[in-house]
Amino acid sequence: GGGPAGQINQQTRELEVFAASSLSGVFTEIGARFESAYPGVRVKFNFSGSQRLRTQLEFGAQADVFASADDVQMQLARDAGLLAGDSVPFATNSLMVIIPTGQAGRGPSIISLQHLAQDGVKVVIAQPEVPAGKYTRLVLDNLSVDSQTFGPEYAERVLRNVVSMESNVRSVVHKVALDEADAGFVYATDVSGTHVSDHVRTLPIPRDANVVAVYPVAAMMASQHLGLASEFVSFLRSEEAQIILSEHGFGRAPR
Amino acid sequence: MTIGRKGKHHRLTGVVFPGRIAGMTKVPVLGVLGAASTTMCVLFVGLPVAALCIRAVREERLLTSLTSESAMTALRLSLVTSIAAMVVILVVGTPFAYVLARGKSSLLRVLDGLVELPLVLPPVVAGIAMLMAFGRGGILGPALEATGISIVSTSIAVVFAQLFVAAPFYIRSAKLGFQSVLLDYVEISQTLGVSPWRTFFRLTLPLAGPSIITGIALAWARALSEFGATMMFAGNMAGRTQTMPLAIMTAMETDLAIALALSALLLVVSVAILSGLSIASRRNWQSRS
Amino acid sequence: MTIGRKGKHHRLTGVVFPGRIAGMTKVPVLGVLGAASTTMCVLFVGLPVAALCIRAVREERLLTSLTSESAMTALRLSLVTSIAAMVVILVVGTPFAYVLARGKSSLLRVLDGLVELPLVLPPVVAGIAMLMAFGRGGILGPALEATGISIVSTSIAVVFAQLFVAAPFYIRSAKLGFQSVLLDYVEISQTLGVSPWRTFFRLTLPLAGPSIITGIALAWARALSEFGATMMFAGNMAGRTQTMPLAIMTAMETDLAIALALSALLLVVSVAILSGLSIASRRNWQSRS
Amino acid sequence: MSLGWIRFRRGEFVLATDWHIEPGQVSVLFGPSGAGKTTTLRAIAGLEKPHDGHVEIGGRVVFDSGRRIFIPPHLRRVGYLTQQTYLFPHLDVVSNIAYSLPRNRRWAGDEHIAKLVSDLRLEGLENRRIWELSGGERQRVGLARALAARPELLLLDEPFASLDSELRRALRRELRSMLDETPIPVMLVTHDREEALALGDEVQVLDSGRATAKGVPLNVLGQPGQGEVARLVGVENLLRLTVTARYPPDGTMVCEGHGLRLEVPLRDNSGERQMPGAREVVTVGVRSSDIILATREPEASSARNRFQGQVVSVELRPPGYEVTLDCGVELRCHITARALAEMNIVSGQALWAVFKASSCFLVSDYKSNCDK
Amino acid sequence: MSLGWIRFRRGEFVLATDWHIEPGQVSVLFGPSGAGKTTTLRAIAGLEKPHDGHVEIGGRVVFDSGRRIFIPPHLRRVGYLTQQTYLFPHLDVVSNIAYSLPRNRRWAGDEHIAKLVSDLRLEGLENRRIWELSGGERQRVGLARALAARPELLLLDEPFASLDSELRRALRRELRSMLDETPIPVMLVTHDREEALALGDEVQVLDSGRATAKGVPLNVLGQPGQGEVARLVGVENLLRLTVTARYPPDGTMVCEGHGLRLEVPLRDNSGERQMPGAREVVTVGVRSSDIILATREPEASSARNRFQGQVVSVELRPPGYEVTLDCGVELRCHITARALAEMNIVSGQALWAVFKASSCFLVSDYKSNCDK
Ligand SMILES: Nc1ncnc2c1ncn2[C@@H]1O[C@H](COP(=O)(O)OP(=O)(O)OP(=O)(O)O)[C@@H](O)[C@H]1O
Ligand SMILES: Nc1ncnc2c1ncn2[C@@H]1O[C@H](COP(=O)(O)OP(=O)(O)OP(=O)(O)O)[C@@H](O)[C@H]1O
Ligand SMILES: [Mg+2]
Ligand SMILES: [Mg+2]
Repeated sequence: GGGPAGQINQQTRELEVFAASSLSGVFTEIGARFESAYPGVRVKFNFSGSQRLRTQLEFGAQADVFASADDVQMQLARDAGLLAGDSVPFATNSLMVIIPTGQAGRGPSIISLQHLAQDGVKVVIAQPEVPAGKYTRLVLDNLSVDSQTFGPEYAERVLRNVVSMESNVRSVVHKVALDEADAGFVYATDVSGTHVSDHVRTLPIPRDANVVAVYPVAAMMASQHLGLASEFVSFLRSEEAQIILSEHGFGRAPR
Repeated sequence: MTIGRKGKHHRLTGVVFPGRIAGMTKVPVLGVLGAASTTMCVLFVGLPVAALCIRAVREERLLTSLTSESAMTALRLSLVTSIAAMVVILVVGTPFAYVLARGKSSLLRVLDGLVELPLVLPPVVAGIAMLMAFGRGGILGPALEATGISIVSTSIAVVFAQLFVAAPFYIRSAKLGFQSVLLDYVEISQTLGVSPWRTFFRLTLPLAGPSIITGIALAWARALSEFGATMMFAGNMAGRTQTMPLAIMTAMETDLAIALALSALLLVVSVAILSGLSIASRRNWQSRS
Repeated sequence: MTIGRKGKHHRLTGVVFPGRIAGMTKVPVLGVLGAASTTMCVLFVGLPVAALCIRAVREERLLTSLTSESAMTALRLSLVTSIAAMVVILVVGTPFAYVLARGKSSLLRVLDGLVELPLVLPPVVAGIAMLMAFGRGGILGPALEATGISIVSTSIAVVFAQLFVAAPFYIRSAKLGFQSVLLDYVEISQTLGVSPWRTFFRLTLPLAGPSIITGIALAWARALSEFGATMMFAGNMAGRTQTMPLAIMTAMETDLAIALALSALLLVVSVAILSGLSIASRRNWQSRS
Repeated sequence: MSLGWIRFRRGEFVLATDWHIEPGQVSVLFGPSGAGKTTTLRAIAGLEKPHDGHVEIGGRVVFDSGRRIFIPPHLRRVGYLTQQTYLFPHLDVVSNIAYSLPRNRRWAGDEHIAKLVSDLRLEGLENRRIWELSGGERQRVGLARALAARPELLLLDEPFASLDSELRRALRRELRSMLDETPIPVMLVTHDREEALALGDEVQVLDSGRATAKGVPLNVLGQPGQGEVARLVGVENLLRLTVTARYPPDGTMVCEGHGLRLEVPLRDNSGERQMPGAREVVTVGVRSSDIILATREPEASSARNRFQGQVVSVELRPPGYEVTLDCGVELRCHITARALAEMNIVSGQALWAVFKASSCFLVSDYKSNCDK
Repeated sequence: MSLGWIRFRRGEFVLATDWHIEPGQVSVLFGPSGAGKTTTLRAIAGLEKPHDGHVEIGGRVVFDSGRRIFIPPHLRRVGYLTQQTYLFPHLDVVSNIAYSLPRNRRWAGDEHIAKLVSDLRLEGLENRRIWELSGGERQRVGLARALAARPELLLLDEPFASLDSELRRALRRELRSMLDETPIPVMLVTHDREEALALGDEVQVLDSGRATAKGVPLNVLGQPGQGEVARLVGVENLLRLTVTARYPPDGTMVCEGHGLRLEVPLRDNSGERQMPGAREVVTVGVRSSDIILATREPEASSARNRFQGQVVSVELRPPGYEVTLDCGVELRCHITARALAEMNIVSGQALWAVFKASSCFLVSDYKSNCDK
C-alpha cells in the first residue's frame, strides 16, 4: 500500500531498498510505515537472495539501501566499496525445526529433537553454502556437545538422515509443509506465515545451542538520496520497526 | 447429403467415414502406442497442474490474492514485457531465421549450430552474463553510460532477459517453417512478377505460418515464465521489474497458497493465449499441390 | 570442369555462380535486413556469452575448479540425467507428436493447444506442482508409497523435472516435422506394400528428421539448464541430484568466479553437442519431388 | 485377376464404376478431365473408402461394404503410379525404386531392380538425387518403383504423359512384354486415344463419374455409340437428322436434314439392332477419315452417301490434313498429304464427299452444334 | 519479341540453344526426355543462370554474360507454366489465379481473371481448395495463373499433358485466339507431334542439350533431315542404301540395297541441294503414310518406287492400321481402316508397296537397325 494520494507530487523521492527475500513480508509493512512517516517518499523493494543482490550491486545495480540476511554478503559488499559508511545490525533470527502436521501413522513420530536421529526419519536441510545450511550444521554440532540428551553421534546421525539438501531455506519449508520430509531446519521467521503454520508444527531448539543470525543493513555509496537512506537505516532500528519485526518472528537488533 | 441419410448409410453398410483414408492408419500397434503416449504425457503434465489448481482453488483467500493490486500489477507487467519481447523477437528474429533457413554461407552454418546456446545457461547465470555485458560495469557499460541509457533495473531489462531466453525457440521454429517452403513455390511466385519481398509476405510467411505461430507460442510461454535472468538482470521491483514469476517467488517467501493462486492465474491467462495461438496455427490447407 | 577453369570462367564473364538461382535473392532490402538481424542476434547473445567466458578464462583458479571432483560429478550427472530425459522424451514424445500431427479428434485439438502449458509455470512452481503430484504427500503419494517407489530427492526426480520443462519443445518441433511430411508420400509408401510401421521409420522419420533433431536440440538444451524445478522437486545433493546448474548456483553462494567457470564449462560441452546435432539436422535433400 | 464395383460420393460428384480385368489384360479408363479416373484408382488402391462397393484383387476380397471388409492399402499388393510422381526426396533414384524391398535385398543390387532400371532406360541415373531429374525421368522412376514391389494389380495414372513418342512406344512395348512374363491385371488411365487402342484389351469411358461406355477399344473408341464418348474420342462429324424411311430388308434406314439424305445401317457395330421410330430425330456420326473426297461425282461406286460441297478450310492434322466441306452442314474429311497435293485442293473449290452407309452409326443423346 | 542464346553446363550435360520468337508466334521445343527443354525454359525465366548467354524479352536485355547483366526472375515478365504444376496450397483456385495481381484488383473480381476462368473451363471450381482438383484441373489453374500476370513471354512446359483430346483441342484454339488478341511470343515444350504441328510456327528439336534441327514444323517434323529427329518424330522407314546413280537433270538419284532400288530426290524439302557422292552410303527416310499398298502392281502410275513383299503383321495404329511388309527389308505402311477392310489384308499375303520419289528424303547420320 502507498501513502495518501494527495501527498504524491513532483517532489516524490524514491528509495530503492535491496533486501533479502526472507524480509519480503516484514519490509513491505515497514516500508508503508516509513512512507507515512516521510511524506513524498516512495520505498521500492528489490527482494532476492542476499548473495544475488550483492552480485547485482557489484555489477552496477542502483540501490540506496542494502539489507542482507547474512553478514558475509555484507562484508563482500563492503570490500567492494559499495557501502556508504558501515553496516548496522537491525534484526536477528534463529533456527527451529519444523514437522509436518499431517503425517500421523507414517514413519516414526517425532515429538522431540532426539527423534531426528532415529533411523528412517527423513530430514531436509539447506545446503552448507547458504547461511541457513551453515547455521544448521552449527546447531547440530552444538547439540552434539550436549552429550547427555543427544549423544556425541547426534550430528552425524541426523546428517545421515538427510534425504535432500536444498539450495535455499524456503525449499526446506515447502518440502516439509508439503509433507515431503519428516523434519527440516528453518528460520524461526519462516513459520510465522499463517499458511505454513497450518501445515507444520515447530520444535524449538534450546537457546544455548541455537545460533543467532544477524541481519545487517547499510546505506549505499551510489545512493542519490544518501540522507534518506540513512534515515531508513535508522528507522529500521526504531521501536516502531522493531515491533513489526518481532511480530514477524525476528529477534531484536543487538545494541 | 443430409445428416440423417448419412447416419442411415452407416447402419446399412457398417463402413464408417467413407472418404480419404487418413495418414493415421488403423494399425493396432500404432494406435495403442499413440494412445499410450498421449495418456502418459497428459498424466505427467496434467497431474501436477491439476494438483496446483486444486490447491489454489481450495484456498479461501484465492479471490482476494488474485485481485490484489500487486498481482494485477505483476500480471500487467508480465503481459506488457512479454509482448514487447515477442515484438522484438518477431521483428529481428524473423529475418534472422529466414537467413538461417535459406542462406548458404559457412558462417551461417556455424551460427545455426549455436542458436540454442543461450538456453544452456541456467537463467541466473544468463542474468549475470547480461549484467557483465550491458550493466554499468559491463562491456558496454561505458558506452551506455555515455549515451545516458541505463538498462539494468528497468522494465527494458526485463524485456532483455526474456529476449535472451525465449528468442532461440522462435528462431528455431521459424527457421524450420521457412525451410519447409518448397523453393519451387518461391520460383513460381517470382516468375509471376511478384517481388521477393512480396513473395515473402504472400507466400513464404503464410506457408510457414504454423511453424511461426508454434515458435511464437513456445517463445512466449518461455518469456512469460522467465524468472532467473530477470531477477538477476532486472531485479524484483514491484511495478517496474516484478513480473508474475517474480511475484510468485516473492509470495512463496511468505505464503505458498498465494504463490499457487498466482501461478494458477498465470496458467489461466496462458491457456487463453495458447489456445488462441493453437487455433491460429491450425493449418487450413493440406500440402498436396 | 576443373576448379581452375571455373575461376577463369568467372573472370571472363563476370557471372558468378552459374546454376540454380537460390531462394535467397539478391534484393538489397532483404539482404540488409538479414545482415542487420543476424548482427543484432549475434551481438545480443554473443556479448553476454563472451563476457562470461572472458571472465571465466581470466580466473586463475579456472582449471582447478573445472577439474574439481564436484564439478565433474555434477557434469556427469547433468549429462546422464539429461540423456535419460531425452530418451524418455523421444520414446514417449514421438508417438504423441505423431498423434498430434495426424490425429483428427477434437480432444487432440484441445491437447494440442496446451502442449506449451508446462513452460508457462516458473520452474520452481513447476517443482512444487510436481511435489504435489508425485511427492509423498501428493496425489499419487499413497499409490507410490504402496509400491515402495520414492521419486523425490532421487536422480529420477531430476529426470522428471527435466522432462516437465523440456518435453514441450521436442513435442512441438516433432509435430511440425510430422505435419510437413506430405500425406501423398505416405500413401504411396503404403501402396508399395510397406506397412505403416515401416513407413514411419523409412519415410516419415527421415523426412521429419531436421525438425526432430531441432526438437532434440531445444529440449536437450533446456533440460541441461534446468534449475528451478530440479531444485524444488529433487533437491541439491551432490552426486545424486546436483546437476551442473545446481552446482553453479551453489558455487555462486561462495564464489562467483567458480560459478562462471562452471558455466563456461557447461557452455563448451553444449557447443560440442549442439554443433553435432546441427550437422545431423542439415537436410541433405531438397524437397522438390 | 481383379474385379469389383464401387460407388463413391463427394458432394455433388458421384462416381459409380465397375471392372473385371484378367491377368495380363489392360483395362483402359478413358474420360475427360475431372471424370473420376484418379478417384477410381485411389479407391481400388485403398486410399479412399467408397460408400458402397466390392473390390477383389488376385482373388482376395480387399473391400466389401456389406461385409465390412476393408484391407488397408499396404496389404492390397497394388502398384500405383500416381498422376503426379511423388518421388521420395530423401532417397536417390535407385533407393526410390528399391524402396519397397526388404533391406537386405535392397542393398544387394537386386537383379529385378537392375532389370527395371534398364527396361525403363534409367541407366546412369541410379545415384542421382531426385531433384536432378527431368520430368520424364521422374515419371519412369515412379513407374519402376511401382513395378519393383511386384504387385498383383497395376494401377497406372497416365504413365507416359511426359515422355516423347519414341520412349512412349518403347515403354508400351516393355509393358506388354512384362505382362507376358508375369501376367497381372492392369488398369490404365490415359487421355491418348492411340495409347488406349494400342494397349487396351478393354476400355471404359468415364464421364462425370458415370461409365458411359465399355467394351473392346476398337468398338468403343472406333464407332462410339454415345454422344459424349463420340465427342471425346473425336468423331468429327455428328449430324442431327430425321429418320424418313426404314428398309429392314437391306438393313438400312434413310435420315434427312440440312439438305442431306443419308443411308445409315440399322445395326450398330456390336451387331445390336437399333430401332428408332419413323420421323424420330437421331444423331448420326461419321468419322472424318471414313469420308473420301473426289473432284468429280464418283460413278458406279458402292458408296451410298455422296454430297457436293465447297471447301471451307484446309487444316493440317497429322498424319494428314482435315478439309472442311460445306454441304448444307459442315463435313470434316481427313485426307493424306499426298491426296491433298494430287487433288490440288484449295479453299472455295467444289468437291464431292463420299462415304459408305456402313461408315455411319447412330449416336445416342447428343445435341449437335447445329441445333443449339 | 524474345531472342537469345544460352550455354549451360551441368556436369557432363551441356546445353546450347538459341531462339528468336516474334510476338504472337509459337516456338516449339521438341525433344526426348532429358534433352534439356525444361532447363532452357528455366534459364529464360531467370531461375538458372547460364554460363554464357544473352537473353532478350520484349526488347529488354534480361541476361548477358558478357555485360554482367542478370535481371532477377520477377522483373522479367515471363509467364512460366512448369512441368509439375505447383499450385499454392494455402490459396483456393481463384486466389491462385489472381496471385500475381495487386491486392485491390485481386478482390475486385477482376474481369481478366473471370475471362481466364471461363476460357480454361474452370467455372464452378473458383472456390475449391487445390487438393480438391483433378490432375487436369490443376494444370489449367496453373495455366490461368501464368496468364493472369500478363507476361511478355510465355513459357509453357507441356501445358496440355494431362488433358483429354477434346479439352486439349479447345485450349489450343483458346491459346491461339489469345495470341491473336495480345500477341506475345510463346515457347512451348511438347512431346506431341500433333501439338507441335498444330501450334508451332517454328520448331526446334533438342537432343542431349544440342539443337539438332530447327525450322518450320512441317519441314522439321514432316520430312526431318536428321536421324535423331527422324526417329523422334516417327519416320517409320529408315533405309540404309548406297547411292548407285545420280540423274541431276530430273533431280533424282538412285539408291540401292537390301534388294531394293529407290529413286530419291536430290533436293531436300527446304530446296537445298544434297550431293552425296557416288557409292556413298546414305539413309533414306519414308513415312509410312506416304506408302500406298496395292494388291496388283499398279500400272501406268507416276509413282517411281514399287516393291512387292509379304505382309508380316497388321497392327492397329490410329487413325488406321500399320501393315509391315517384308520386301527384303521391312517396310511399314499406314493405311486406313477402310482400305484394310476393302483389300482384305491378312498376314502372309503378297502386296505391292508404292511410293513416289518425292516421298523419300535423305536423313543424315543415322544408323538404321539393319546395320547394327
Ligand atoms: N479431394 C477432393 N475433394 C473434392 N473434390 C475432389 C477431390 N478430388 C477430386 N475432386 C473432384 O472430383 C472429380 C473427379 O476427380 P478425379 O481426380 O478422379 O478426376 P480425373 O478423372 O482423374 O481427372 P484428370 O484427368 O483431370 O486427372 C473432379 O471433379 C474433381 O474436381
Ligand atoms: N538439378 C539437376 N542437377 C543435375 N542434373 C539435372 C538437374 N535437372 C535436370 N538434370 C539433367 O539435365 C538434363 C536435362 O534436364 P531437363 O529437365 O531440361 O530435361 P527435359 O528436356 O525437360 O526432359 P523431360 O521431357 O523428361 O522433362 C537431364 O539429363 C537431367 O537428368
Ligand atoms: Mg486424374
Ligand atoms: Mg522437362
